Amino acid sequence: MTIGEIIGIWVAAGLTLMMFSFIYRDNAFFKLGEHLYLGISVGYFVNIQYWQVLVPDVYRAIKVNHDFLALIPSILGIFILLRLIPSLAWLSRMSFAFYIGGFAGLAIPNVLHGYFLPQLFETLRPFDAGWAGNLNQLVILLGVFTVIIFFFFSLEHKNVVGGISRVGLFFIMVSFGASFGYTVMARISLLVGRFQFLIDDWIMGVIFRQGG
Amino acid sequence: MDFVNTILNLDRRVIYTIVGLLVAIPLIWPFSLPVIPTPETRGIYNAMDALPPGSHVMIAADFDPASKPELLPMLEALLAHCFIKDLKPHLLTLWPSGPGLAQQAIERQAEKYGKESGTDWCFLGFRYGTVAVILGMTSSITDTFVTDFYGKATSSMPIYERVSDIADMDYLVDIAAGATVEYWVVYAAEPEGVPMGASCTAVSATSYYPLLQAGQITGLSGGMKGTAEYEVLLREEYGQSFNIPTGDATKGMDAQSAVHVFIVLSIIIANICYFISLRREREERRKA
Amino acid sequence: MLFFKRQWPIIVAFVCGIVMWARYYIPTEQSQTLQDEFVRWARILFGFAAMLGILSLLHHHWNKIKFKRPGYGFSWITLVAFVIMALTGLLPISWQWIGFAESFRDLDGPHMYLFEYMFVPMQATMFSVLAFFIASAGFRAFRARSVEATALLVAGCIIMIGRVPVGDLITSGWTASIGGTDYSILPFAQVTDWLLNIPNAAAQRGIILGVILSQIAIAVRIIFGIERTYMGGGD
Amino acid sequence: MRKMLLIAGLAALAVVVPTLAAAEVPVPIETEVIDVPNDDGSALGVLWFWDGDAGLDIRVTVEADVTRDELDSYQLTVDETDLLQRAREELADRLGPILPDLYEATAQAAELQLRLRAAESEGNPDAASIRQEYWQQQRRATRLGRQRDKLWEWFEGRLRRPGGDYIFERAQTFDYLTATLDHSNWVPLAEVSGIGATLEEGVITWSPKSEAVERFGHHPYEPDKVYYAVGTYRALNPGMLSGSYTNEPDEIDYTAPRTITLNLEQGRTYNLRLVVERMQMDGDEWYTDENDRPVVLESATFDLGGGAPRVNFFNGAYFNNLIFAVGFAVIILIAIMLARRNPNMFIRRISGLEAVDEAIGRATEMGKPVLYLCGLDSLATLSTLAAINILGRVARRIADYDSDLVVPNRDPVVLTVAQEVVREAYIDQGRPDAYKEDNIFFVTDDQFSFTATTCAIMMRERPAANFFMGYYYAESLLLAETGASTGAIQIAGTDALHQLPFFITTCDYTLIGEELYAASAYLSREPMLLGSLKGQDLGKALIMVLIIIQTLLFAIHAVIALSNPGILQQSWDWLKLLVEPL
Repeated sequence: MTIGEIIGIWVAAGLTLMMFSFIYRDNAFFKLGEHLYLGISVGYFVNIQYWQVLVPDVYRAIKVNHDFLALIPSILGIFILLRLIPSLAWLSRMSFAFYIGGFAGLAIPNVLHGYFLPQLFETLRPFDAGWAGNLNQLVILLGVFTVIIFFFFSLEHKNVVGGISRVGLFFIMVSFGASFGYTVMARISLLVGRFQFLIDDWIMGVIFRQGG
Repeated sequence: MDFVNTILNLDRRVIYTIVGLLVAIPLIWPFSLPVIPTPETRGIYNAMDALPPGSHVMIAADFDPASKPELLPMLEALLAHCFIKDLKPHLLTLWPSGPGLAQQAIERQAEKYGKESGTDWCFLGFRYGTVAVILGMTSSITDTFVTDFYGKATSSMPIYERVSDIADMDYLVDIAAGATVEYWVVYAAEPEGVPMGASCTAVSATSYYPLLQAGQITGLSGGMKGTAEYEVLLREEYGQSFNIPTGDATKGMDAQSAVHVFIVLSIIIANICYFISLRREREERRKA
Repeated sequence: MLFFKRQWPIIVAFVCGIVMWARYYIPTEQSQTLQDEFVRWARILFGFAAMLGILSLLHHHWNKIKFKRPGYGFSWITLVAFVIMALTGLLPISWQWIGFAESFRDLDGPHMYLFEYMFVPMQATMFSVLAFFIASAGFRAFRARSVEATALLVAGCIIMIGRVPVGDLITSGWTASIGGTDYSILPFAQVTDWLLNIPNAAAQRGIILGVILSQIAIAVRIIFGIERTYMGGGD
Repeated sequence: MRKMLLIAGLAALAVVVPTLAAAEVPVPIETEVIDVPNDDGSALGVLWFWDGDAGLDIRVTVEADVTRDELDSYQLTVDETDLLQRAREELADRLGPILPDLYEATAQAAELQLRLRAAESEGNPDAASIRQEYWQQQRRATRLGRQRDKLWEWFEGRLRRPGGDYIFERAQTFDYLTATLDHSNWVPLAEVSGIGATLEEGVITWSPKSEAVERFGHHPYEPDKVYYAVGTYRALNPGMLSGSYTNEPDEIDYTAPRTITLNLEQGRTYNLRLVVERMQMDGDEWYTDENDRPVVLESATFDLGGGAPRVNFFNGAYFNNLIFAVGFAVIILIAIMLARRNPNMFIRRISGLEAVDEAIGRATEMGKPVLYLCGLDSLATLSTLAAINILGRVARRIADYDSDLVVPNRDPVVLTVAQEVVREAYIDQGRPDAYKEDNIFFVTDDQFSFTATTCAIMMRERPAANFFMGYYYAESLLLAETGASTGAIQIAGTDALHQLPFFITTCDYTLIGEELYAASAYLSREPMLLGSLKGQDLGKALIMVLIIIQTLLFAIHAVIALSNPGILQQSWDWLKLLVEPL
């Protein structure tokens, strides 16, 4: 292990503990870490921006490929940055209108084809999966129907409709429960990951110098 | 104060300490619970394993360090699988903070299996635009990523001699910490007819089950558990011959299990106490 | 002038929207080129839009320092960290003199060093802190207040146990023999699978169909100039 | 409609003329060449049938008669040839001194890497010094490589014309194509679209990807027939044809590719033929000789006739997509128009909104403040706008009751709008005196500090009711848990699906997803929101009707399945036209 790596791991461990100090309460160490993180991440994004966008898409397109059309989006891009100057902010609308409008147009047929139709197709397909499969398919049909009823705002939730929407709510709750369980899992995984770093890399690897 | 009130007013610090210990202890003294792969994860593994050597696989590493423990080992396992099976991975990321981790992963695996950039694999790097990038690649990969991450022109790479766009890929995998799976399905996998697998953080796993149900993705790996399952599948089959060490996600499963059990028990106990105290209140009110 | 400020963007959005929509149904090469070119332009625009976020953040912190608002000391840290991180990657100089690799692109260059030992640990820790809070909320706030909350909590607990190895372990021993076949009494793994694949998928599908409809509604509103929030305020 | 297009796409029908009949090779009984429907005019569809199964040992290749006219578009002018020549020479001059060093450094680095790996696995103490050496060579190679890339960039910049025409590539294509046509004008067509096709040594082998055949297209009259689309052919490396091909880089460090892929030209008529070969087998695989090539035992060619790839102006496969897209758009626009005329369109009661009054009432009783959050996103987010709309209503009720309303903000723009809305509400209720601007304030824009401050307010002031409306991230849990521990009535509303579970378990009432928008439309009566909500409802009604129809058919099927088993299939065939994504 090089000196650089050892210093790096100490720094990383220190920063990890700094961020953990938020558990106790919001404090100066945490704020320090948060602001440091902000600066580092913005510095990192600037690099990504430069090397992965400006160089290949603008510089290379014009210098190497002689593709002068790339100048137009670059000018529109500069318009976007003018949003920071209040008197010229209106210029940015042109750029936003261009891409937000265009993507709205792209989205309609693509979302229908890639998501809406396949899901609808799968919901409506005839059952042919044997006894248990058909039962499951029925449950899915029921679930989709009742959930849509729950989010249907043109009917009062009374009597039959109320009952159906309550079934829908129950489906939603089971699904949210699943997502709840999974979210808990995710957060704990992150904690486990941090502890793996602290224990394996820092305490065992650097302080006790065991393993590699 | 009796038990019920003690539980209901338990100090936060006690709980924090228990959680900290439950994570730390299994990491220091592991008890190696068996990880049994689910059909969802097998869906990705089997699809990858069935590809003939020389097939092209596109892997999108759409995550950042915030989900490193969940997804980075998955990326490494997938890349290792590719290199073991002689598949050609095309790695890219749609997340601006993604390239750093992806670079580490692919360079580590490529070095281990002795694979060449530009011939056996390609790390395309990052471009802004998510949907714009995917749509661009459905028409041409080398026009969308004119250069790879290292600034080398992609059009002159041998790996792009036979493939030009996403339709030429044999499999797609999105390793996603956000909503990119949707975009990959809508703009790439469905219209181009390329089979796809999704690996996501546990937070968003539930929202992709309809896609799995409808066969729009062949498999789904959710969070660190899914990753651990993939590691286990890979190790079971190739661990001996390729000297694959136990993965980080597999190692973390003991701690994960311990904390889960604790949280579930705590919810149950706290709710029981809550109902007891509710009843007591009601009784007291009746007396008064 | 007012025309360019108000009507012009709406016309642009309408034309772009309708063209990109209609071209989907036209399979000619020119139509594909049109989309490719739009997509390439949009990619460059996205790059600049991302820069806007960066600039406004720096602007915010600069102002904080300039007007000495509370906590402006922390803003110095942000700015200094930014400058160091940016320069390590952008400066075309050799870093070998302080023991790094020559270029920032190499894994042992200074830029990736900062990335690995500062950016990664801090971002990874940020959300892992929540694990502690979830555990404490389990004691203090997750209550079965209503039928719905109960359903949610029960499903959540089943998933939490069923989706980790311990779920398989604690139920593997408990089996009942019916007609010679061993059935698991508490088949957590199977129940979990069923919950996720059937009721969960059904609910998510219902939600997705609704969400897609609202996405289409918003897209239609944008194309026809009814939704104008993207334009920001002002005249 | 789709059928019509397919018929229009039918180009030619050819009768099979076996030119070289051999007994062992299966003879296609019927063949056709058609223009591929719904494409951009780049491909021809080829269709043929065997009498039975052709067998694993049969190799089929589609070949096209490519004429020399095709060369015209790649021909270089004299000036261009001259320019290319000069650029090449200059590049060779400048690269000359770099290349040997670069190759040497790369080779050494590769060798050192192997040694390093060996040393590391043996635990050899020299590993550190080898690593040092390896990195040195690696860096040298990287540096030289960068110099080379720079020179290549310069070269490309000189030879590329605006519009993407690259003289170097064009010259190469010309050479390749000339050599290929000198060899034979019958060129194998590569790339069988939609089907996993591989080309090895000018021969296509295909294996249908899952469902790809089914999805790709069908014969216009007989839907079971599948055609193979062929749109490109490959020009081969002249060296490969003469047998002198090597993979070595030339004097300008360029490794010539083995093949170049070219497209069939739109509108030009090509004559096609089918080459059918019987291969020598080795078990289930083709037997390969010492040069790794399969051995052909018998072969025969069959003329397929001619066809020209033609451009289509409408993709018939997307007809159902168009119906849905236009249908939804029209419904939404009409609904918004109607809502402009009549803003009192019916929307069901949202039960969460009734809980709002109850919560405010309780706060007044206890003489405690009410806390309201508009979420953590900016004003551009839909849920933030919805939260502001609901804030107006809450402020109005509070003005009636005379308790305090506390609104911490994360976004300065949201702050000003929130102040405006609350002030208006107090004025509307005739209580401008009760409005306290200090209670609606900016906290900080960073996520966790905002959360910490807001939690501190909850602990200190102990509001009787907390409202969490708008968009939330991971902090939802912290906010809602702290609120619950103070014993406040909590009402949440968000479309952040991943945060909803935490709100549902910790709050007394939660507006789920679209309910938040509906509540906002219900209160604001803004035509855009109201109309679009109504339009979406109609869309949902359509989905529900389809589900009901399908369920009824299932029921009918279950009852009368015995008498008429085909009924479900028939109805499904009909419905499939509408919903199947092609």
